[in-house]
Amino acid sequence: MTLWFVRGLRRGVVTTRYPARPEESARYLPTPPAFRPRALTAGTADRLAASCPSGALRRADDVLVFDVGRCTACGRCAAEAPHAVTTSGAFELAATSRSVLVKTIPLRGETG
Amino acid sequence: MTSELITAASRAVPGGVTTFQVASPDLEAVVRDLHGLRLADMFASDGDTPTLRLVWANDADGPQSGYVITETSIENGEYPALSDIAPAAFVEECEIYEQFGIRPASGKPLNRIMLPPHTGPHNTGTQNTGTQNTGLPTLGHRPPSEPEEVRAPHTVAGQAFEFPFGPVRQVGVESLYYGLVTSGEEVVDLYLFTWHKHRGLEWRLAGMTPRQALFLVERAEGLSAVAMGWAFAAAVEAATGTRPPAAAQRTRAVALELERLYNHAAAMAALCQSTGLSVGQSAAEIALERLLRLNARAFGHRYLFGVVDAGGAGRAPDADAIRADLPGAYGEFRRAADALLSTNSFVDRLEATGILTADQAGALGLVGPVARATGRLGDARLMPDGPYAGTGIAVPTATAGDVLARFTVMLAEAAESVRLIGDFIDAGTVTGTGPGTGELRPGGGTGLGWAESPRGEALAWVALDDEGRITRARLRPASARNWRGFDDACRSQNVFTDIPIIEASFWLTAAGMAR
Amino acid sequence: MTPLDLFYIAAGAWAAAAVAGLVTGRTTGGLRACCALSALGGAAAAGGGGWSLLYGDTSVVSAGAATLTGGPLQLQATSLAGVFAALLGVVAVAIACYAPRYHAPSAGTALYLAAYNVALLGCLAVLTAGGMVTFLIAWETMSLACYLLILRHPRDLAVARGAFWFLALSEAGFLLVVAAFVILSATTGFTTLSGIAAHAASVPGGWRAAAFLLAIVGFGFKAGLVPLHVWLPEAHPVAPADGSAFLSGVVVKLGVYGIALFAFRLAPPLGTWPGLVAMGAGAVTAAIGILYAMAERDIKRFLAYSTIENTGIIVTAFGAAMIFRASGQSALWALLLIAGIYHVANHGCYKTLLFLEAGVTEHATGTRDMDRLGGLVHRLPRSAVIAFAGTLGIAALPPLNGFVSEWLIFQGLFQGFRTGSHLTGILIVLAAGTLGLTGGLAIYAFVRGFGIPYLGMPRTRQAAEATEQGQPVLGPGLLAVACVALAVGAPVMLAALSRAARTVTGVTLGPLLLPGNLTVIPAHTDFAAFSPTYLTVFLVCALAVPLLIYLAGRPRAGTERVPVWDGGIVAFRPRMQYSAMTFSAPTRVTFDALYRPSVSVSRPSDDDPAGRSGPVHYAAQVTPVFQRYLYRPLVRGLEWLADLVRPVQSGDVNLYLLYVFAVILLAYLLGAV
Amino acid sequence: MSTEEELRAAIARQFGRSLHIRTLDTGSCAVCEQEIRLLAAPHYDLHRLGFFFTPAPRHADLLLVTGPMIRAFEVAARKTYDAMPGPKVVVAVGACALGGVYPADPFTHGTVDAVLPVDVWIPGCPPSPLALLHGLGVAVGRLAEKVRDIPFTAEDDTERVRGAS
Repeated sequence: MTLWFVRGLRRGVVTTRYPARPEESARYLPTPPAFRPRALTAGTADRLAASCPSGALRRADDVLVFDVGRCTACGRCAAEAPHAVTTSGAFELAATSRSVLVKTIPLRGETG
Repeated sequence: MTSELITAASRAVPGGVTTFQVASPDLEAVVRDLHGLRLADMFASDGDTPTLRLVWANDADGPQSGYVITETSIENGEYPALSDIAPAAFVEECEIYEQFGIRPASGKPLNRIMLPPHTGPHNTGTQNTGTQNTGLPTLGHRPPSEPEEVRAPHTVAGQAFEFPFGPVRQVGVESLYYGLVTSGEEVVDLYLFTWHKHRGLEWRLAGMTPRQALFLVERAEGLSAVAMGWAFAAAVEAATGTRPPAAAQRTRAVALELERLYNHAAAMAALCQSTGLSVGQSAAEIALERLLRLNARAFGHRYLFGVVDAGGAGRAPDADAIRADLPGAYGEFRRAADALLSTNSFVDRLEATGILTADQAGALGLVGPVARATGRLGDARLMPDGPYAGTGIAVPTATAGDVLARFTVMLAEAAESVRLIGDFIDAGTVTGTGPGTGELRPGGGTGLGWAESPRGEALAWVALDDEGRITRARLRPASARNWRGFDDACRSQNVFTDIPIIEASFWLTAAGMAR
Repeated sequence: MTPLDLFYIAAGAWAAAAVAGLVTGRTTGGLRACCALSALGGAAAAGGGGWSLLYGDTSVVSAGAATLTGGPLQLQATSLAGVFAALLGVVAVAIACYAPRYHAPSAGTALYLAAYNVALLGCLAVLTAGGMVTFLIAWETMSLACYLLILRHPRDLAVARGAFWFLALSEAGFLLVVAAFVILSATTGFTTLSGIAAHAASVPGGWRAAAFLLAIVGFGFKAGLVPLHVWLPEAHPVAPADGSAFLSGVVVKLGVYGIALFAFRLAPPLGTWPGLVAMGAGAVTAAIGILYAMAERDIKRFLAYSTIENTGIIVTAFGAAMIFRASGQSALWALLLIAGIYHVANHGCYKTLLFLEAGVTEHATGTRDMDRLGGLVHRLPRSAVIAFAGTLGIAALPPLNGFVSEWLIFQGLFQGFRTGSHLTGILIVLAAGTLGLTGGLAIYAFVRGFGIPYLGMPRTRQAAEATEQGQPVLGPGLLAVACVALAVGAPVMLAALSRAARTVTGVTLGPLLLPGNLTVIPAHTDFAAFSPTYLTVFLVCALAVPLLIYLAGRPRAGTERVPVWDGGIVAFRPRMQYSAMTFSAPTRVTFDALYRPSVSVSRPSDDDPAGRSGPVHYAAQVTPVFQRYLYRPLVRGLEWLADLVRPVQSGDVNLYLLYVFAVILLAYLLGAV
Repeated sequence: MSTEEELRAAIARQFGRSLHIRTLDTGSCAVCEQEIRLLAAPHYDLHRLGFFFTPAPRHADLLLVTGPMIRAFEVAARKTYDAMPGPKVVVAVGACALGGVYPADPFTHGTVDAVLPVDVWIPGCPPSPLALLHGLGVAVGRLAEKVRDIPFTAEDDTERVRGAS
């Protein structure tokens, strides 16, 4: 056991300070997409919705409804329309009510 | 006929797969002759007459390695009892009966594998009634079964009693039911139910496009997402005749080896936990976390979801990140392993625990480190026509067949993985999008795909219709194979406290078994 | 008016009951009448026994007409036999209350009841025999009657075998007993027991020791001393419940009585070593008895082995008493004698009770196999309560009676150092240690013996559908009351016993044992003391305290009832609870040298992976070592011998005439010499 | 303040300092379990925050539920929840549990809240240990819930979009 004791001392502390301090490694976590309303047209929205494997995206006539809860951050929407989609970088997504997780994104893109 | 099969089995084939039509009557003879090979999988697909497919693997380190598929169409709902010749077939016989209602000719009672006894408010992990009152869809015809025909795997008779364990077990592990049959002192028998986790994946995949399917296939067994996804993608590519670009293949390989690394680190942590060595667990978990962060940095996902894409690679590795972080992360792994191997109290618990013999492993068709620890050479990376072809990969094996042997095999594999990752990165990989990703060629067909997951060979078989939609997909993660060796390993000693250690050394998932 | 008169009444009642049973046993009314008579006899016998404790020994009276031997019966009521007689009476009453509901009226029942009452008569005669011939006749009568009552269903091979084991061993024992008596009467020249007792001191010690050894072996066959015990586990299960209750409750005790008779009345003064022999035999018997009980699934075999254990405890006490007597520690001698006799009474009560309840269980469920029972406490609540009382008693847990007698025995043994000799002291303490092990195992065994059949879930449909309708309760209930009385009334009982023991020991232990205020002291005030009565009262109160707290606190504490956490399976299955054999597995493994367990695990096929198709059958059998390695060779040898002498038996009349001639000639020659 | 806020305040009072966690797998792919195990690993060490894992629901205050709630597992899930003493918090973990992977069909309920009363939802496939830590903090009312104010629109878009709630 002394072996482990010495190992531990030499290893030092690796524990994160989160939530007191921000955690550096969070930068690399996959995060849900963020959308550029100006780049979103109805057609784009439909393509995004079709590309989403988890049904997190759907278009209700003039808005894109984004259910963060169902999003798996797979990045397929970003691959589908890189100009309209980037990553939000938000990983603190816990919600105390389900409806909070459903976002509506306006479609501001110039159609046609 | 059969002699032809043997020659085919021992001949290098482009693509590594040879398929034969076998008439139902002489299936038994064929199975006898192919018994030298490993029965890798067995499944049925529905049609006007259901078709039974047996996948045989020729485990060899050389050009003659490959797979042989025999196709047999079942007319009268019965086929020769294969599990009497090849015991490895038993689980699949049961599964096929549940799903298609066709059964081996011998009236031997079959177990319940996938479908729960019955859904609804009174479902239990242990009681048993016929399949016909599970309100669940099946892949083929509902079996015409009376309740007593599909029976609970074990009923305890005589003076032993069953120690019920699960399905809700200790913290942070999957739901799984053990029936530990004991006489009070010795482990008479041990069996498990996984139907609490059956998500009907093969049923869901029917009608999907390969890309949609991949999303679920990766989640069949999340801890081997890359391997399962790659096997499935390879099957689709074989079905459509797509040749994925070599760079994409290397990307997959890098992800696969990273997956192997973090799984072996997790297995090491689990071994320490099961032996009560918290300090070792912490050391292993430090390595594990660093490997997962490496995954996130390199591929954008801690568990490498979405790396494999049908026809190519969905994500590209950040080669610089890997070059930067892999040595450090693997250093943690290596140091923890060395410290463990020099901790006698730990090694003693592993030695001569949960022994499996090579014969058992062969009879049960076990794969992966579990089989290699018994001295069997079986590794899907040795199969032809992969990115590993030129790498001169070394497959470590051991002979003891106990937990320690599995552990040492895992450590050796980890070292080999690091070397391979280096080679592949230097050879060059590709980004997820743009040229070189590879696109799926249109059209249909059937194909077999494989990849060596951390737990062992993962297999997938798909049949696509002309629009390229899936008509039948068969997923066989390594977990679906290796659980069947678990009770034999547990019965090899009669110490209850060894069972968690053995489970950790198998490092399987209930999700993969249940799908 | 002496206790004998009460015994005459009892004898008359039982004789009448025997006849009545034979004649009217086919009808329910007749059955009732017979049992009523039997109960009356029991009451009289109990009264007589109790009285003779205080009365002392009566003079030997000759009663009855000429017997086979030409002489009249010689009868005497002694204090030593008093306890046994009282026990006989109580058991007889309890069984009489039990039998009418247990037996269906039939021809077989009629025969059975006749045999049973004759057996009662025989037992009474044994206990009141004043002469050796009378004793032997009574003993043989009892044995044969018992053989008949075991043979209730003679067509059944198992029954026949069990009965034959009993008969063979008791006959073997009988011969040795005869030899023992002959030695003493020949050397003393007396045939009355009192005469022998009075003049035994003049006989050379070797003869007396020989007589004692013959007696302990001879009576040991009846009492069930290892390795002479094999008939108990064979005969008890096959006899009717009340029959086996009678065997364990009384007949076995008569063997103990015989040993006591020789040890304390006829053979003494004896040296130390016969006492050591007796003590050793007792300790070994106790340990082996309980160990085999642990491995039994059949309730009645289990109880039979437990009877062997208790015999061992009693004989250990007697042996120690002999040692103390030889070393002049008369107080401890009297103490252990009393304690042993007390244990006789206790064991007679709760073992009878447990056998009767075993009969109830068998009637209600149709099986005696613990692993096919379970949950009976919900189906047979009254029986469960009664059986629990008996279990507490036999497990020697306070506040019941078993505790008192075993406490006294232990206290006596722990004072082995007072013998003066180190060796004997150590040996006595060793015996105490063995009894300690036995006591611990006994608790373990009876947790199992009560828990497996009565608690948990029913393991079979029969167990689930068991009903208490029409099951006898009064008889066992009576015995449960007796058990409690023997615990609470311990001081009274001990006072009576110490007075009775005076007739044998000559010391008045009363003040030493009972300094008043219901406290018991094991003969030496500096050693230990306790009060069974106060203990009982205290324990009952202590039990009441949490109950009161609960009742007081219940309204305020808001309780939420949720099912037991079971890991998420919907329902426990009966197969998920400890079975009798798995519960005792640790013992089986620890003592496998003694058990020689044979384990068999059978699967439909050993190469079906991921679950054998079909049930996995596990069975563990325990080899009855003595039957196999001692008796089987013995029987073989006898058969071989028989083959040798067969030619003599040719069937030729002339040859037989030649034999006669030769014998007469031999006799003349001897006479001439 | 609304009853929900009162409830949150009560939970914060009850569990603010120390809380015991029981996990429940209702059909996950084993990855969420791995992340939950890592919560106790040196890098995250949830014990420093007063959280502890307990195998017995009897001692648990909070239930971490992963997976799409397989119908065959429903009874076990209910029994686990019933076995917990009140007040208790249920946290649905991962996209499966929130309905992202499996629809409601003969095999699965699709979401956890179809069977258990969920108090906190943690998205992610899998939610990283950091996300889980944050979720646990939110569950006991120690950390503020952030997602309410995240619009999930890119920064270049000046005009903020109100959340649906």
